[in-house]
Amino acid sequence: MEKNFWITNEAIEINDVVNKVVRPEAGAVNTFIGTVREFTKGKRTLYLEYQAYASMAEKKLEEIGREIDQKWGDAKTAIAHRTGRLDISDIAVVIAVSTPHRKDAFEASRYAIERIKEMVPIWKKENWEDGTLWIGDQKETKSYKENTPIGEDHTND
Amino acid sequence: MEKNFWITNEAIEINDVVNKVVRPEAGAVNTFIGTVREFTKGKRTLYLEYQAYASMAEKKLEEIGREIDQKWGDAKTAIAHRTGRLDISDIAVVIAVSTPHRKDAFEASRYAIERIKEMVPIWKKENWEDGTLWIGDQKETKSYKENTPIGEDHTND
Amino acid sequence: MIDVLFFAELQEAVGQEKVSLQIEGITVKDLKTKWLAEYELDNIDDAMVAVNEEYAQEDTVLASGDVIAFIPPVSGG
Amino acid sequence: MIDVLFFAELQEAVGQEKVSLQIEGITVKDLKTKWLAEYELDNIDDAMVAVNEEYAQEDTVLASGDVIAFIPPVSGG
Repeated sequence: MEKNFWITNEAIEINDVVNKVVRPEAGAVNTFIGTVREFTKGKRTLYLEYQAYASMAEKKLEEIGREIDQKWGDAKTAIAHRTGRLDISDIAVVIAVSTPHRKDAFEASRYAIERIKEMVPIWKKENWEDGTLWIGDQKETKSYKENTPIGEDHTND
Repeated sequence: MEKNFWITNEAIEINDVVNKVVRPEAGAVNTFIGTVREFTKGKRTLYLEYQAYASMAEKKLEEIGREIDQKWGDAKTAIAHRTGRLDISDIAVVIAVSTPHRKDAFEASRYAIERIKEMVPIWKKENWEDGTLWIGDQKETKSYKENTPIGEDHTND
Repeated sequence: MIDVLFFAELQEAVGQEKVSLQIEGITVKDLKTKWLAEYELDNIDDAMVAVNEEYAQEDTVLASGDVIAFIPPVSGG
Repeated sequence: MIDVLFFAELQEAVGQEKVSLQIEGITVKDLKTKWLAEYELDNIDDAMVAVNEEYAQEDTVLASGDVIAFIPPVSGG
Protein backbone atom coordinates (compact mmCIF):
# COMPACT_ATOMS: atom_id res chain seq x y z
CA MET A 1 0.00 0.00 0.00
CA GLU A 2 1.57 3.26 -1.06
CA LYS A 3 -0.68 5.79 0.62
CA ASN A 4 -0.03 7.14 4.11
CA PHE A 5 -3.65 8.26 4.52
CA TRP A 6 -6.42 5.93 3.64
CA ILE A 7 -10.03 4.93 4.13
CA THR A 8 -10.71 1.21 4.10
CA ASN A 9 -13.59 -1.16 4.46
CA GLU A 10 -11.28 -3.83 5.88
CA ALA A 11 -9.86 -4.36 9.36
CA ILE A 12 -6.91 -2.04 10.01
CA GLU A 13 -3.61 -3.62 10.98
CA ILE A 14 -1.84 -1.37 13.47
CA ASN A 15 1.54 -2.42 12.11
CA ASP A 16 0.59 -1.29 8.60
CA VAL A 17 0.14 2.23 9.91
CA VAL A 18 3.12 2.29 12.28
CA ASN A 19 5.47 0.86 9.65
CA LYS A 20 4.80 3.86 7.43
CA VAL A 21 6.33 6.25 9.94
CA VAL A 22 9.21 4.31 11.54
CA ARG A 23 12.48 5.79 10.28
CA PRO A 24 16.09 6.29 11.43
CA GLU A 25 15.48 9.95 12.30
CA ALA A 26 12.69 9.06 14.73
CA GLY A 27 13.08 8.06 18.35
CA ALA A 28 9.40 8.20 19.17
CA VAL A 29 6.18 6.99 17.59
CA ASN A 30 2.87 7.89 19.11
CA THR A 31 -0.12 5.87 18.04
CA PHE A 32 -3.75 6.65 18.67
CA ILE A 33 -6.18 3.81 18.17
CA GLY A 34 -9.90 4.48 18.32
CA THR A 35 -11.96 1.40 19.20
CA VAL A 36 -15.68 0.83 19.44
CA ARG A 37 -16.80 1.32 23.03
CA GLU A 38 -19.73 -0.69 24.32
CA PHE A 39 -21.26 1.82 26.73
CA THR A 40 -21.61 5.56 26.32
CA LYS A 41 -23.36 7.40 29.10
CA GLY A 42 -24.94 4.15 30.24
CA LYS A 43 -26.35 3.30 26.82
CA ARG A 44 -25.23 0.07 25.21
CA THR A 45 -23.91 0.11 21.67
CA LEU A 46 -24.46 -3.08 19.68
CA TYR A 47 -22.35 -2.03 16.73
CA LEU A 48 -21.43 1.04 14.70
CA GLU A 49 -21.63 1.79 11.02
CA TYR A 50 -19.09 4.20 9.60
CA GLN A 51 -19.63 6.01 6.33
CA ALA A 52 -17.10 8.25 4.61
CA TYR A 53 -16.87 10.57 1.66
CA ALA A 54 -13.79 8.53 0.96
CA SER A 55 -11.99 10.55 -1.71
CA MET A 56 -12.42 13.81 0.19
CA ALA A 57 -11.67 12.16 3.54
CA GLU A 58 -8.32 10.89 2.26
CA LYS A 59 -7.48 14.38 1.03
CA LYS A 60 -8.40 15.84 4.40
CA LEU A 61 -6.31 13.26 6.25
CA GLU A 62 -3.39 14.20 4.02
CA GLU A 63 -4.06 17.82 4.86
CA ILE A 64 -3.81 16.98 8.56
CA GLY A 65 -0.45 15.38 7.81
CA ARG A 66 0.71 18.60 6.17
CA GLU A 67 -0.55 20.67 9.08
CA ILE A 68 1.46 18.48 11.43
CA ASP A 69 4.55 18.92 9.27
CA GLN A 70 4.17 22.65 9.50
CA LYS A 71 3.49 22.76 13.21
CA TRP A 72 6.06 20.24 14.44
CA GLY A 73 8.74 20.26 11.80
CA ASP A 74 10.32 16.85 11.53
CA ALA A 75 7.22 14.63 11.83
CA LYS A 76 5.92 11.79 9.70
CA THR A 77 2.24 10.89 9.90
CA ALA A 78 0.06 8.02 8.72
CA ILE A 79 -3.66 7.60 9.32
CA ALA A 80 -6.10 4.85 8.41
CA HIS A 81 -9.84 5.03 9.03
CA ARG A 82 -12.24 2.17 8.60
CA THR A 83 -15.78 2.24 7.19
CA GLY A 84 -18.64 -0.22 7.27
CA ARG A 85 -19.92 -2.21 10.21
CA LEU A 86 -17.72 -2.31 13.31
CA ASP A 87 -18.37 -4.43 16.36
CA ILE A 88 -17.39 -3.69 19.95
CA SER A 89 -13.60 -3.29 20.33
CA ASP A 90 -13.03 -3.15 16.57
CA ILE A 91 -10.55 -0.54 15.46
CA ALA A 92 -12.10 2.49 13.75
CA VAL A 93 -9.01 4.63 13.32
CA VAL A 94 -5.25 4.32 13.70
CA ILE A 95 -3.00 7.37 13.76
CA ALA A 96 0.78 7.08 13.93
CA VAL A 97 3.19 10.00 14.15
CA SER A 98 6.95 9.64 14.38
CA THR A 99 9.25 12.42 15.53
CA PRO A 100 12.83 12.63 16.75
CA HIS A 101 11.66 13.35 20.33
CA ARG A 102 8.62 12.12 22.20
CA LYS A 103 6.92 15.36 23.18
CA ASP A 104 6.19 16.23 19.56
CA ALA A 105 4.87 12.76 18.78
CA PHE A 106 2.32 12.97 21.60
CA GLU A 107 1.21 16.46 20.68
CA ALA A 108 0.94 15.80 16.96
CA SER A 109 -0.99 12.58 17.42
CA ARG A 110 -3.44 14.33 19.70
CA TYR A 111 -3.78 17.12 17.18
CA ALA A 112 -4.55 14.59 14.43
CA ILE A 113 -7.47 12.97 16.23
CA GLU A 114 -8.94 16.34 17.19
CA ARG A 115 -8.76 17.51 13.58
CA ILE A 116 -10.32 14.29 12.32
CA LYS A 117 -13.27 14.88 14.61
CA GLU A 118 -13.57 18.43 13.39
CA MET A 119 -13.36 18.24 9.67
CA VAL A 120 -12.83 14.88 8.02
CA PRO A 121 -16.02 13.74 6.26
CA ILE A 122 -16.65 10.51 8.14
CA TRP A 123 -19.81 9.65 10.07
CA LYS A 124 -20.78 7.00 12.51
CA LYS A 125 -24.22 5.58 13.04
CA GLU A 126 -24.96 4.23 16.49
CA ASN A 127 -26.90 1.02 16.62
CA TRP A 128 -28.41 0.58 20.07
CA GLU A 129 -30.85 -2.02 21.29
CA ASP A 130 -33.68 0.45 20.87
CA GLY A 131 -32.78 2.36 17.75
CA THR A 132 -30.18 3.99 15.55
CA LEU A 133 -28.79 7.46 15.11
CA TRP A 134 -26.24 9.15 12.92
CA ILE A 135 -23.90 10.87 15.35
CA GLY A 136 -22.68 14.38 14.75
CA ASP A 137 -22.95 16.76 17.60
CA GLN A 138 -20.90 19.72 16.47
CA LYS A 139 -24.03 21.78 16.44
CA GLU A 140 -24.29 21.48 20.18
CA THR A 141 -20.65 21.38 21.15
CA LYS A 142 -18.71 23.50 18.70
CA SER A 143 -18.86 26.80 16.93
CA TYR A 144 -19.33 26.87 13.21
CA LYS A 145 -18.46 29.89 11.21
CA GLU A 146 -20.23 30.03 7.89
CA ASN A 147 -20.51 26.26 7.79
CA THR A 148 -16.82 25.55 7.54
CA PRO A 149 -15.14 23.61 10.30
CA ILE A 150 -13.49 25.51 13.10
CA GLY A 151 -13.26 25.23 16.84
CA GLU A 152 -12.80 22.29 19.13
CA ASP A 153 -14.96 19.24 19.45
CA HIS A 154 -16.01 17.51 22.59
CA THR A 155 -17.09 14.11 21.40
CA ASN A 156 -16.29 11.10 23.38
CA ASP A 157 -13.54 8.86 22.19
CA MET B 1 1.87 -14.31 27.80
CA GLU B 2 0.08 -13.52 31.03
CA LYS B 3 1.97 -10.49 32.25
CA ASN B 4 1.00 -6.94 31.29
CA PHE B 5 4.46 -5.59 32.16
CA TRP B 6 7.51 -7.36 30.92
CA ILE B 7 11.17 -7.15 30.01
CA THR B 8 12.22 -9.21 27.03
CA ASN B 9 15.31 -9.98 25.04
CA GLU B 10 13.22 -10.58 21.92
CA ALA B 11 11.68 -8.18 19.42
CA ILE B 12 8.47 -6.64 20.77
CA GLU B 13 5.31 -7.08 18.74
CA ILE B 14 3.17 -3.95 19.06
CA ASN B 15 -0.01 -6.01 18.80
CA ASP B 16 1.01 -8.14 21.80
CA VAL B 17 1.03 -5.01 23.94
CA VAL B 18 -2.06 -3.36 22.46
CA ASN B 19 -4.12 -6.56 22.69
CA LYS B 20 -3.65 -6.59 26.45
CA VAL B 21 -5.54 -3.33 26.87
CA VAL B 22 -8.28 -3.43 24.22
CA ARG B 23 -11.62 -3.95 25.97
CA PRO B 24 -15.31 -3.10 25.52
CA GLU B 25 -15.14 -0.25 28.05
CA ALA B 26 -12.39 1.51 26.07
CA GLY B 27 -12.88 3.86 23.16
CA ALA B 28 -9.28 4.99 22.99
CA VAL B 29 -5.87 3.34 23.08
CA ASN B 30 -2.74 5.43 23.11
CA THR B 31 0.48 3.71 22.25
CA PHE B 32 3.96 5.05 22.71
CA ILE B 33 6.71 3.27 20.81
CA GLY B 34 10.32 4.15 21.47
CA THR B 35 12.62 3.35 18.57
CA VAL B 36 16.39 3.59 18.16
CA ARG B 37 17.25 6.91 16.57
CA GLU B 38 20.30 7.13 14.34
CA PHE B 39 21.42 10.67 15.06
CA THR B 40 21.40 12.50 18.39
CA LYS B 41 22.82 15.99 18.41
CA GLY B 42 24.64 15.24 15.18
CA LYS B 43 26.32 12.11 16.51
CA ARG B 44 25.63 8.85 14.74
CA THR B 45 24.51 5.84 16.74
CA LEU B 46 25.51 2.45 15.30
CA TYR B 47 23.44 0.44 17.76
CA LEU B 48 22.33 0.45 21.37
CA GLU B 49 22.64 -2.11 24.12
CA TYR B 50 19.94 -2.16 26.76
CA GLN B 51 20.46 -3.76 30.14
CA ALA B 52 17.81 -4.15 32.83
CA TYR B 53 17.50 -5.26 36.40
CA ALA B 54 14.69 -7.30 34.98
CA SER B 55 12.84 -8.52 38.06
CA MET B 56 12.83 -5.08 39.65
CA ALA B 57 12.08 -3.36 36.35
CA GLU B 58 8.95 -5.46 35.86
CA LYS B 59 7.82 -4.56 39.37
CA LYS B 60 8.41 -0.90 38.67
CA LEU B 61 6.51 -1.06 35.40
CA GLU B 62 3.62 -2.65 37.30
CA GLU B 63 3.87 0.16 39.80
CA ILE B 64 3.51 2.68 36.97
CA GLY B 65 0.38 0.81 35.91
CA ARG B 66 -1.04 1.18 39.43
CA GLU B 67 -0.13 4.87 39.51
CA ILE B 68 -2.04 5.33 36.25
CA ASP B 69 -5.04 3.51 37.70
CA GLN B 70 -5.06 5.87 40.63
CA LYS B 71 -4.59 9.01 38.61
CA TRP B 72 -6.94 8.33 35.72
CA GLY B 73 -9.47 5.90 37.10
CA ASP B 74 -10.66 3.58 34.38
CA ALA B 75 -7.39 2.87 32.57
CA LYS B 76 -5.68 -0.33 31.55
CA THR B 77 -1.94 -0.31 30.91
CA ALA B 78 0.58 -2.69 29.36
CA ILE B 79 4.28 -2.05 28.87
CA ALA B 80 7.04 -4.11 27.27
CA HIS B 81 10.71 -3.11 27.26
CA ARG B 82 13.41 -4.84 25.32
CA THR B 83 16.98 -5.59 26.36
CA GLY B 84 20.09 -6.63 24.46
CA ARG B 85 21.41 -5.22 21.22
CA LEU B 86 19.05 -2.98 19.24
CA ASP B 87 19.76 -1.64 15.79
CA ILE B 88 18.52 1.61 14.27
CA SER B 89 14.68 1.77 14.17
CA ASP B 90 14.31 -1.29 16.42
CA ILE B 91 11.64 -0.96 19.07
CA ALA B 92 12.96 -0.47 22.60
CA VAL B 93 9.69 0.08 24.42
CA VAL B 94 5.97 -0.17 23.75
CA ILE B 95 3.42 1.38 26.09
CA ALA B 96 -0.32 0.96 25.56
CA VAL B 97 -3.03 2.55 27.68
CA SER B 98 -6.74 2.15 27.05
CA THR B 99 -9.37 4.43 28.55
CA PRO B 100 -13.01 5.19 27.80
CA HIS B 101 -12.11 8.64 26.40
CA ARG B 102 -9.08 9.77 24.49
CA LYS B 103 -7.77 12.60 26.66
CA ASP B 104 -6.94 10.21 29.49
CA ALA B 105 -5.22 7.73 27.18
CA PHE B 106 -2.87 10.41 25.86
CA GLU B 107 -2.07 11.77 29.30
CA ALA B 108 -1.53 8.39 30.92
CA SER B 109 0.68 7.11 28.11
CA ARG B 110 2.82 10.23 28.36
CA TYR B 111 2.99 9.79 32.11
CA ALA B 112 4.17 6.20 31.68
CA ILE B 113 7.15 7.04 29.47
CA GLU B 114 8.20 9.89 31.75
CA ARG B 115 8.10 7.59 34.77
CA ILE B 116 10.05 4.88 32.95
CA LYS B 117 12.78 7.39 32.27
CA GLU B 118 12.79 8.46 35.90
CA MET B 119 12.80 5.28 37.86
CA VAL B 120 12.71 1.96 36.06
CA PRO B 121 16.10 0.20 36.29
CA ILE B 122 16.96 -0.04 32.62
CA TRP B 123 20.07 1.38 30.98
CA LYS B 124 21.18 1.98 27.45
CA LYS B 125 24.72 1.95 26.18
CA GLU B 126 25.40 4.06 23.15
CA ASN B 127 27.66 2.54 20.54
CA TRP B 128 29.02 5.25 18.28
CA GLU B 129 31.63 5.02 15.57
CA ASP B 130 34.23 6.37 18.00
CA GLY B 131 33.30 4.82 21.30
CA THR B 132 30.66 3.69 23.76
CA LEU B 133 28.94 5.17 26.78
CA TRP B 134 26.35 4.07 29.28
CA ILE B 135 23.74 6.81 29.16
CA GLY B 136 22.17 8.18 32.30
CA ASP B 137 22.03 11.88 32.63
CA GLN B 138 19.77 12.40 35.60
CA LYS B 139 22.68 13.87 37.47
CA GLU B 140 22.79 16.77 35.10
CA THR B 141 19.16 17.20 34.26
CA LYS B 142 17.10 16.19 37.25
CA SER B 143 17.00 16.62 40.98
CA TYR B 144 17.62 13.66 43.19
CA LYS B 145 16.53 13.65 46.76
CA GLU B 146 18.52 11.22 48.87
CA ASN B 147 19.20 9.02 45.85
CA THR B 148 15.60 8.03 45.22
CA PRO B 149 13.99 9.01 41.97
CA ILE B 150 12.00 12.20 41.81
CA GLY B 151 11.64 15.06 39.39
CA GLU B 152 11.38 15.21 35.66
CA ASP B 153 13.79 13.94 33.10
CA HIS B 154 14.88 15.63 29.95
CA THR B 155 16.34 12.85 27.88
CA ASN B 156 15.76 12.68 24.25
CA ASP B 157 13.32 10.18 22.97
CA MET C 1 -24.81 19.48 -14.96
CA ILE C 2 -23.75 19.22 -11.35
CA ASP C 3 -23.65 16.24 -9.00
CA VAL C 4 -24.94 16.65 -5.47
CA LEU C 5 -23.76 14.12 -2.86
CA PHE C 6 -25.50 13.33 0.42
CA PHE C 7 -24.13 11.50 3.45
CA ALA C 8 -25.31 10.10 6.74
CA GLU C 9 -28.76 11.30 7.78
CA LEU C 10 -29.10 13.47 4.70
CA GLN C 11 -28.48 10.46 2.48
CA GLU C 12 -31.17 8.55 4.30
CA ALA C 13 -33.58 11.49 4.04
CA VAL C 14 -32.98 11.92 0.31
CA GLY C 15 -33.01 8.19 -0.26
CA GLN C 16 -29.96 8.25 -2.50
CA GLU C 17 -26.28 9.08 -2.43
CA LYS C 18 -26.25 11.30 -5.46
CA VAL C 19 -28.58 13.60 -7.35
CA SER C 20 -27.58 15.02 -10.73
CA LEU C 21 -29.09 18.35 -11.74
CA GLN C 22 -29.01 20.14 -15.09
CA ILE C 23 -28.08 23.50 -13.62
CA GLU C 24 -25.09 25.81 -13.38
CA GLY C 25 -24.27 29.37 -12.42
CA ILE C 26 -26.28 29.27 -9.22
CA THR C 27 -24.95 29.59 -5.69
CA VAL C 28 -24.84 26.86 -3.08
CA LYS C 29 -27.51 28.79 -1.22
CA ASP C 30 -29.78 28.77 -4.26
CA LEU C 31 -29.17 25.06 -4.68
CA LYS C 32 -30.33 24.47 -1.12
CA THR C 33 -33.31 26.78 -1.05
CA LYS C 34 -34.63 26.21 -4.54
CA TRP C 35 -33.46 22.98 -6.11
CA LEU C 36 -33.34 20.83 -3.02
CA ALA C 37 -36.43 22.24 -1.30
CA GLU C 38 -38.55 19.33 -2.48
CA TYR C 39 -36.58 16.94 -0.28
CA GLU C 40 -37.51 18.86 2.87
CA LEU C 41 -34.09 18.34 4.42
CA ASP C 42 -34.57 19.90 7.82
CA ASN C 43 -30.95 19.46 8.79
CA ILE C 44 -29.30 20.68 5.62
CA ASP C 45 -28.42 24.00 7.21
CA ASP C 46 -26.36 22.14 9.82
CA ALA C 47 -24.27 20.62 7.08
CA MET C 48 -21.03 21.99 5.76
CA VAL C 49 -20.68 22.23 2.02
CA ALA C 50 -17.86 20.92 -0.12
CA VAL C 51 -17.39 21.82 -3.74
CA ASN C 52 -15.04 19.45 -5.57
CA GLU C 53 -13.86 18.05 -2.23
CA GLU C 54 -12.97 21.37 -0.63
CA TYR C 55 -15.07 23.12 1.97
CA ALA C 56 -16.86 26.07 0.42
CA GLN C 57 -19.11 28.96 1.39
CA GLU C 58 -22.80 29.34 0.62
CA ASP C 59 -22.16 32.08 -1.91
CA THR C 60 -19.92 29.88 -4.05
CA VAL C 61 -21.19 29.85 -7.63
CA LEU C 62 -21.46 26.38 -9.10
CA ALA C 63 -20.13 25.53 -12.55
CA SER C 64 -21.05 22.66 -14.78
CA GLY C 65 -19.14 19.54 -13.72
CA ASP C 66 -18.88 20.57 -10.09
CA VAL C 67 -19.48 18.01 -7.41
CA ILE C 68 -21.28 19.46 -4.41
CA ALA C 69 -21.39 17.50 -1.18
CA PHE C 70 -23.43 18.24 1.89
CA ILE C 71 -21.41 17.22 4.92
CA PRO C 72 -23.48 16.76 8.07
CA PRO C 73 -21.60 17.24 11.34
CA VAL C 74 -18.80 14.68 11.16
CA SER C 75 -18.25 11.96 13.73
CA GLY C 76 -15.21 9.99 12.65
CA GLY C 77 -12.49 8.77 14.98
CA MET D 1 25.32 -12.98 53.65
CA ILE D 2 24.13 -10.26 51.31
CA ASP D 3 24.21 -10.06 47.54
CA VAL D 4 25.28 -6.81 45.90
CA LEU D 5 24.23 -6.24 42.28
CA PHE D 6 25.85 -3.84 39.83
CA PHE D 7 24.53 -2.55 36.54
CA ALA D 8 25.65 -0.52 33.55
CA GLU D 9 28.90 1.36 34.11
CA LEU D 10 29.19 0.10 37.68
CA GLN D 11 29.02 -3.48 36.48
CA GLU D 12 31.78 -2.81 34.00
CA ALA D 13 33.88 -1.10 36.68
CA VAL D 14 33.44 -3.97 39.14
CA GLY D 15 33.90 -6.55 36.44
CA GLN D 16 30.98 -8.65 37.60
CA GLU D 17 27.21 -8.51 38.04
CA LYS D 18 27.12 -9.72 41.60
CA VAL D 19 29.31 -9.72 44.69
CA SER D 20 28.33 -11.78 47.75
CA LEU D 21 29.54 -10.55 51.11
CA GLN D 22 29.44 -12.27 54.51
CA ILE D 23 28.07 -9.25 56.35
CA GLU D 24 24.87 -8.04 57.93
CA GLY D 25 23.65 -5.33 60.25
CA ILE D 26 25.50 -2.58 58.43
CA THR D 27 23.96 0.36 56.60
CA VAL D 28 23.99 0.92 52.86
CA LYS D 29 26.34 3.81 53.49
CA ASP D 30 28.77 1.54 55.35
CA LEU D 31 28.56 -0.95 52.54
CA LYS D 32 29.58 1.72 50.05
CA THR D 33 32.31 3.41 52.06
CA LYS D 34 33.87 0.34 53.67
CA TRP D 35 33.11 -2.86 51.87
CA LEU D 36 33.05 -1.58 48.33
CA ALA D 37 35.88 0.92 48.67
CA GLU D 38 38.36 -1.48 47.10
CA TYR D 39 36.53 -1.23 43.77
CA GLU D 40 37.10 2.53 43.58
CA LEU D 41 33.66 3.15 42.08
CA ASP D 42 33.81 6.87 41.41
CA ASN D 43 30.19 7.04 40.32
CA ILE D 44 28.62 4.97 43.05
CA ASP D 45 27.30 8.07 44.79
CA ASP D 46 25.33 8.94 41.66
CA ALA D 47 23.55 5.61 41.90
CA MET D 48 20.25 4.98 43.59
CA VAL D 49 20.09 2.04 45.93
CA ALA D 50 17.53 -0.74 45.92
CA VAL D 51 17.16 -3.25 48.73
CA ASN D 52 15.16 -6.31 47.72
CA GLU D 53 13.98 -4.51 44.59
CA GLU D 54 12.66 -1.41 46.32
CA TYR D 55 14.42 1.93 46.37
CA ALA D 56 15.99 2.52 49.77
CA GLN D 57 17.87 5.17 51.68
CA GLU D 58 21.54 5.13 52.63
CA ASP D 59 20.75 4.58 56.31
CA THR D 60 18.87 1.33 55.62
CA VAL D 61 20.32 -1.47 57.73
CA LEU D 62 21.01 -4.60 55.76
CA ALA D 63 19.95 -8.02 56.96
CA SER D 64 21.26 -11.40 55.94
CA GLY D 65 19.63 -12.52 52.72
CA ASP D 66 19.09 -8.98 51.45
CA VAL D 67 19.82 -8.18 47.82
CA ILE D 68 21.29 -4.73 47.40
CA ALA D 69 21.43 -3.19 43.94
CA PHE D 70 23.23 -0.06 42.87
CA ILE D 71 21.17 1.63 40.20
CA PRO D 72 23.09 4.17 38.12
CA PRO D 73 21.00 6.91 36.53
CA VAL D 74 18.50 5.03 34.41
CA SER D 75 18.10 5.52 30.67
CA GLY D 76 15.33 3.22 29.51
CA GLY D 77 12.64 4.15 27.04
